[in-house]
Amino acid sequence: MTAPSTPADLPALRRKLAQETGPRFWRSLEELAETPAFLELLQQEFPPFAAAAVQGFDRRRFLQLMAASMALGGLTGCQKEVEQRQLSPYVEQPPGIVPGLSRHYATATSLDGFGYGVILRHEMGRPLKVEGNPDHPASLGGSSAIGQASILGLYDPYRAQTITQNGQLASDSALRTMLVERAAALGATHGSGLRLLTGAVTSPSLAAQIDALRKAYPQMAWHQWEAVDRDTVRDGARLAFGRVIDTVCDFARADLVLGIESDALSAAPGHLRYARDFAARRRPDDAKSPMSRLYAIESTPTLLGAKADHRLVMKPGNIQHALRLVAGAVKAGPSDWANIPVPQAQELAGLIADLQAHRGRCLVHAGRAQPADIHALCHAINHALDGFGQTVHTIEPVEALPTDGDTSLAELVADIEAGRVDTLFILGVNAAYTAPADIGIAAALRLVPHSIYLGERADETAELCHWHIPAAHEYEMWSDVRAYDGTATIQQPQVRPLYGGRSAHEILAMLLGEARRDDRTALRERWRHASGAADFERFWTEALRAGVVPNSAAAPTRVAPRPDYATALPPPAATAGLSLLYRPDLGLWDGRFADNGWLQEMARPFTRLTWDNAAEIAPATAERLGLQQSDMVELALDGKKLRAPVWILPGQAAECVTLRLGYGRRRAGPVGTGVGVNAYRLRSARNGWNAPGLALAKVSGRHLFASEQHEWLMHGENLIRATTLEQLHGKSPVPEAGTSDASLYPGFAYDGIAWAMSISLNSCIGCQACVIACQAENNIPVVGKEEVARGRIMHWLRIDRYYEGPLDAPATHFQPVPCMHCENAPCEVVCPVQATVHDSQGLNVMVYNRCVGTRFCSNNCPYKVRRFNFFDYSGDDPRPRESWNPEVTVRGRGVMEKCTYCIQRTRQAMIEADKANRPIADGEVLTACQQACPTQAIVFGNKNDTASAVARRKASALDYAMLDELNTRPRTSYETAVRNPNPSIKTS
Amino acid sequence: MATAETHWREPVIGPEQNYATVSEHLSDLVLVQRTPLWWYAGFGVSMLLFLWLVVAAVYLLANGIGVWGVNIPVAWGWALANYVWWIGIASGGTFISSLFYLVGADWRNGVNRFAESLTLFAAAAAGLMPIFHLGRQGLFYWLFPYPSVMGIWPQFRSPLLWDFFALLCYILNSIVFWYIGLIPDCATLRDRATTRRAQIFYGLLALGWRGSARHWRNYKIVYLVMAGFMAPMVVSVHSIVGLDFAAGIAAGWHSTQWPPYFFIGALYSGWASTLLLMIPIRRLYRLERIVTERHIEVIAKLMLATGLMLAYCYALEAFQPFYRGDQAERDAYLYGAFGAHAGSFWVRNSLNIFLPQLLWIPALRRNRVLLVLLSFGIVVGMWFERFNFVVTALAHDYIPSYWFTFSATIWDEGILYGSIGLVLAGFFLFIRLLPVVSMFELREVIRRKERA
Amino acid sequence: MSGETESAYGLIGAFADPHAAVAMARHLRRDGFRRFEIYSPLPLEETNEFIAKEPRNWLALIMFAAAIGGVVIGFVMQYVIAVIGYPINIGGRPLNSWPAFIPVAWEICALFTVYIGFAAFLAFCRLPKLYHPVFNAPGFERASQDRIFLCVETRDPRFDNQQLQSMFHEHRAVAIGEVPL
Amino acid sequence: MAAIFGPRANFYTQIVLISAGGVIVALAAMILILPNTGYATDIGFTPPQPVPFSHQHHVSGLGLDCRYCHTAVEQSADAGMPPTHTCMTCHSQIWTNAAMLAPVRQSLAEKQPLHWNRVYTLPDYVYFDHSIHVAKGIGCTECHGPIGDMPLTYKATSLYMGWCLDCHRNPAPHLRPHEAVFDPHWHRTASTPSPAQLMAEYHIHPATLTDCSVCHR
Repeated sequence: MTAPSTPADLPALRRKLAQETGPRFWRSLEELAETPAFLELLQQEFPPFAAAAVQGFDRRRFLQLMAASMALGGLTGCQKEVEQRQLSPYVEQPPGIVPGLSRHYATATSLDGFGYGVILRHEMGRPLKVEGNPDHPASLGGSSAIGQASILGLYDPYRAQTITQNGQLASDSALRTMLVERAAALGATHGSGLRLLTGAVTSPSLAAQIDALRKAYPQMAWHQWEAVDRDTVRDGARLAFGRVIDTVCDFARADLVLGIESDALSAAPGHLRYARDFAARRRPDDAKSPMSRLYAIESTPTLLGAKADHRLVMKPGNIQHALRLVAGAVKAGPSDWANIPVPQAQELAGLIADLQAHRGRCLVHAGRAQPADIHALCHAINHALDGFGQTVHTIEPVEALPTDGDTSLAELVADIEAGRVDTLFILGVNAAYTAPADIGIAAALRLVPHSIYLGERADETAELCHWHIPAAHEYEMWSDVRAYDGTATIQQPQVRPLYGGRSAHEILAMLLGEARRDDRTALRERWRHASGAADFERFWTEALRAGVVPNSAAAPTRVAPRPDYATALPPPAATAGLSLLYRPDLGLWDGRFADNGWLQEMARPFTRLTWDNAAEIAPATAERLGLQQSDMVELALDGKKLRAPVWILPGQAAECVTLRLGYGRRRAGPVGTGVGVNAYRLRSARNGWNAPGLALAKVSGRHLFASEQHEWLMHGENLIRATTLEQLHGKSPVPEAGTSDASLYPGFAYDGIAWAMSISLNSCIGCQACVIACQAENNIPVVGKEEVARGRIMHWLRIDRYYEGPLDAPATHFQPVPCMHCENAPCEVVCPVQATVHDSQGLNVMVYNRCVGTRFCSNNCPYKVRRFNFFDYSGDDPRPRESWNPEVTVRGRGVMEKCTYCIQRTRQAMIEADKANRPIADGEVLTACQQACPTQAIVFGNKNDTASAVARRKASALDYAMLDELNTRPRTSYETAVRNPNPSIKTS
Repeated sequence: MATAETHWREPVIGPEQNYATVSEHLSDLVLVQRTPLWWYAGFGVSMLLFLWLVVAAVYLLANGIGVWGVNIPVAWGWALANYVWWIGIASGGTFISSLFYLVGADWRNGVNRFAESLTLFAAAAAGLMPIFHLGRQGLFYWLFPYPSVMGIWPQFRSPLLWDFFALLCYILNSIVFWYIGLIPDCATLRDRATTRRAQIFYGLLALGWRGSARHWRNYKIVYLVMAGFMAPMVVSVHSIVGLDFAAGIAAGWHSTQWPPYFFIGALYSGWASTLLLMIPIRRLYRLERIVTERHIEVIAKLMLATGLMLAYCYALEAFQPFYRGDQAERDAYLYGAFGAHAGSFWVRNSLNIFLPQLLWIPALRRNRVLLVLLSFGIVVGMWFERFNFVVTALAHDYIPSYWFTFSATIWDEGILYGSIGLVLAGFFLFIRLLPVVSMFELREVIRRKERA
Repeated sequence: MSGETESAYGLIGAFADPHAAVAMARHLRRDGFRRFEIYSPLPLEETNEFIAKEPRNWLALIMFAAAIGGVVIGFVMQYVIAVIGYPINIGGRPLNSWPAFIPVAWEICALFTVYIGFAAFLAFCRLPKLYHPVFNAPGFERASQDRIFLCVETRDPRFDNQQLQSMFHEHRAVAIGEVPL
Repeated sequence: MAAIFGPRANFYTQIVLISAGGVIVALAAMILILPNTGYATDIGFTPPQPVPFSHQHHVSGLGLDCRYCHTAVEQSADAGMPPTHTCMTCHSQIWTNAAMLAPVRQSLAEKQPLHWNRVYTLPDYVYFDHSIHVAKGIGCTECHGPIGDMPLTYKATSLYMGWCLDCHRNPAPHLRPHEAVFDPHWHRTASTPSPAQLMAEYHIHPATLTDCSVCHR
């Protein structure tokens, strides 16, 4: 192969890249790498993108587009730069493109293999915003924080941009040559030395390609590894049914839900759909669907647990006992289970009675972090209570290769150590970082003669592989993916690979000798075959447009638990001593998103921490060990040690330490490297989720956390109003603080449109999707840990978290707080320059360029929703300029900003309606937060239109305004939180 | 030793003093005396401090106010505390010279020049703070109602705008009020000057003042009316500063008591800072026979009285939240007293209320060292009052999830200490170039004494 | 200096005691002198009676007018800006929030009063006027220190050097001299 | 003693006082006048262009409609600049060898866009929408001046916020019937509906047009 004659020093190049920003980079790159290989590489990498970038138009957009790639460089599009005075029209205008009008394209985004449909908004050919696909069963329009942030991942300038061989720049042709050579060599041995390591795969086309590969190389082996895997779920199914089965829950039909540390609202495949259905059953004033009741049994708080009417906090071992008790009581297991001694028997008795009372209408769901026997028990209980076919549906596994990741990876390592592996292809799995320490993949990788890594970034694995090929982002390639219920979506590229990434399909194709193969054609061929549609063109365009392949959902299968499953169950874990719980992070997942500033700076729902993970321990345990918030401790687990800061977490089970995965990256990129502590260093394949026998010792030093919220308790009742269904139904009235609109002043009349928002505290699950959606829509900069710690986070929308009741098992309340748009806005009165004023729709508008930065408005805002640019945050934000939303002003240093009710959207809608001389329809305008919300907690519209959803919400008796005694008359109001506890359970 | 009464009878000017002696003594300090070493020392130190201000300001303007400790919710920090503090110190002088002129108190003439000059420089320092604290300092002129091509204007409901006008007018008026008092004395200096440079310098300042009967008559009228306007103006200026907070709805700010509260505090720091500077200068310039025990006595008593008024304000401040029964307000007050910033709360109480009670005892009241120390304590204590007031209400507002604290950076400090340098430097220049006591007013005092 | 009275501005005498100077001034006026002036290092209430011209409260009146003008201008400015110039809904407050306009109106009032008053004062005193013949008078520098001077101008029809000299003497003038032009 | 200042000093004092007053007046005048001078408003600013395109020739001369080139003006915030292809629809037939048009041919040949210098620039915090203005009967020439008679395009209006407000406060006099919006030489005639009628027809409510949020987001 053609190794560069005088290779450029890539690490040095990366170091520069880490420091330099757009304009400077190009030059330094030249200086750095004047090598023939590099120049050849330029030829191949950049012209297509360069062309794409130049075909821009319009002042603001063109400006940002010009700055697009570091390759083009030279200009930066920040509003404060010198005025761009050029107009560059197309040479030939692409059909359908109207300058200045946005377009929408459907595709899907996936996590651990499972996808959900999304629609991307494009401005001048650039995808800028991700929205859930209303037509997709796994989304129904909702999206997750990670999904919302995926757009930033697409533009991340720190993604790998060059093929490297042994850390040195290599050219495309060099890569092809290598692949051809490997193919030939492997072909000779029927691929005996060939190994393929992927993550969970649901993509039919990728699976097909791998099958083809196995046919071509019969001796090869395919290994799979996901750090946050579903092994326990599959094992649970094996225990219960004797084979792997996927279950699909139907929360909409569940009157009673029991969550065993369930991730149904946060991480399980289909969690968006589950959240939507769940919330639909938690509307106290919805006559059609009575409010469901929710029990949760868990060791560490989950989003589902936070909504529970009864939340039982137990150690993992006790959970196993408790569930056996329940199973025994409902005839889902040996009857002798029914008298297992467990704590909180009184609540459990109530639960059991309730379960039996709701036969056929109850649902038990366990999170992936629960051991296999729990899952088996859940199946048994659901079956025993006639849940199957009602609230639970069983389908054939959606994954192409439902295999156990730990064993699979262990086999691979064994093969490598035995020298049986000659060529290893790693497709997008950062195994060197995420694999359990005791498997020792890192050491093994060095032994592989030929290792090729396809990854988005130059990460820990890339470092250990001979070849690193930049992977294309999901939005840059043709592919397909299946959802939790098997529904398939054809993923269409939203933009040409910005940094010359390759798709897995492409690599495999090369390996199969289909050189210069075109992913699109291949995909079409596959689907032409699979769909068997008479009119394929129609099928194809329709599938692409809708973002869903019609009736591709998996058919339900009829299965029943084996009668003797109980005997096969492993014994419950010991309940004595400290145990360490590993859990995926809501933002970083298994660490793959560590370089995503939005997700790093997203306040976690319970800890409200940003830029950190911590050893989360219960208050009781903290007292026992004499630990304070942010003390440093040393966690010791079978010989391995790790230092971590302490975070005291109410609602955490005593003697349990929760550590979130995904932090402490060594090579995540400038944003994520070195943030938090690396839980994988302790994790072992044996105890992937719950590790008993933890030793914890206080060590010297304290840690600086950057938490967005510093006070836990709610002082006074007027922030969050809560009641119970009983009280609501007449038995005792809703707590109602009387307010009078008496005023000396004549009020202003808002007789046209009066925008208003209503947020349901019953529906909000604290998933943070709205926060990230707002950040994406409104060009909100990332400020970094230090600034967050100094109280300068910029989020326009935050989700406050309050605790109520006992410290060890408190009730949790989530309250999204955007700008209240008060009609008597206190902020406006104190602004000396009319920078914040009212408009005729009653919006409290902020005119950035008029602001001189007195900050009196923020002082005078009782809700503290205003944010200030203490520094030039947006100027310092590393994201490329062309990824800003051109419809929203990018704020400079020294100006105040805040939630605008997405005024760019309302204004655009008003212009369109005005052009047609028609009124705006209800639901025509969705704010970014509303659109993202998986549970439809946020409703926005014209409150003067009595038929509108928001007007109806505000008419409800449950509607209240925060701090209404201040007579600010907020346009944003809340729906009182209503819980539905079991009357027979006396909560202490 | 003398009792309070005998002290009260102490003359406001030594019996042996006459027109000639006061003219000579006071003008020779400026014209004849060689610049003393302590002056160089004092001026040098002040300039160093001032340099610190320059550095801090440049750094601030270059990097934005993020260099300070301010945050959300505590968006106002030291800059605003400094501002309120300086404007408070600035109100003492004008108040002495205007109000006590109206009531015809003779002792006033010994100290008013002095106090007024302090007022001037303090007001200048105060004026800097609101500009520094803006997010976009360069655009402060948008607060001024000028016809812009944007067709948009200032917003006159904002207390900040009231403040902007109050401060601007106050500084402008104080300058005139101070200068008009200087004219006849400049004439004296002009006529006593021995060097040509001095003659021209003071000659220009004197505007050709001849002391003719017409001059004097117009002078008396205009000065009287000005005094009549300056007195209420001082009150209004600091009341408006109080309104900055009272008009806000932050828990702990939203109360009608702040205007008087702030004004009383202002006078308090005004008296204290006057004494603080007057006692040493009096000693160094040998002014014992002109600025007599009587003056010090009177101001000390004023200080005591004002201190008691302030104590009442503090009591009210503690009483009202509980009387009104608004939880957020209660929390805010308790937080101020026992929360993260409680230190400043107790410092202010001890320095402003507890310690000054020593002044009840005549002997201590007359101990000048102690007096200087107490005054210094009060000046410091007032700063802590302002700081505590500005920060705690913000740090502990209505929304618990947004309770936070404030921690200052060296750049906050630079601005504060630097501004002190600015004021002192100006003050040293004043005592070197102009008569520290109004000569012609002393002559009036002497004449009144003779007639009596 | 010469006894050439035509080349002189007037005859001036210095007094140690204000009463003496005033007594002489009264004497002069009895004798029908008009053009004489008293210079003193401090205001002397008695001397006001020798200033016949403009009613003494004009200056005060002007300042009062300035005060009224200040209030009116101050308020009207705010009203025009808030109600007519660019009416904007600010926090639901009425456009004409007159109570909020009072402070600024008052400050502007004070500003006008003081500055217009100062200007008027200078005008009435004919200041600034760096040069005046009387500055040429011998020893006049003490007029700003400890002596009261009385100067009779030669332009006065009844001016008579000898007679005035004697008059000064009888009123115990400590020094007498001519003021050269 | 000898006076410190001679008689001339008074004369100089007068001069100083008078000139000081003059300076103050001059400054005040400057604040009022300077921003409205051509220097500040850039009215008449005619940047050089790669091709000396003449609206006069194409619009008044040949009678092309504005929308022939600015295709997006009725749908989008941007009026739309014609792609090179649009120029070549005609210029592949006529003036095929004109040196003046070389850059256009080159652009098409090399697939590189023409880079026009902008004449009208709005700051990034101002959001102007062409489509709503033309939909509501605001003619091109209201802002772009006698564009139809410009041999070279120059800036015809100041684009000051105050200037925008003048029309947003009282749009009536600037309205025209739909069909006249793109007519560069339109003027009221007896048959034109009255401004009041047009206001009603277009449903324009000036009260809401001065909201800050109309232009600033």
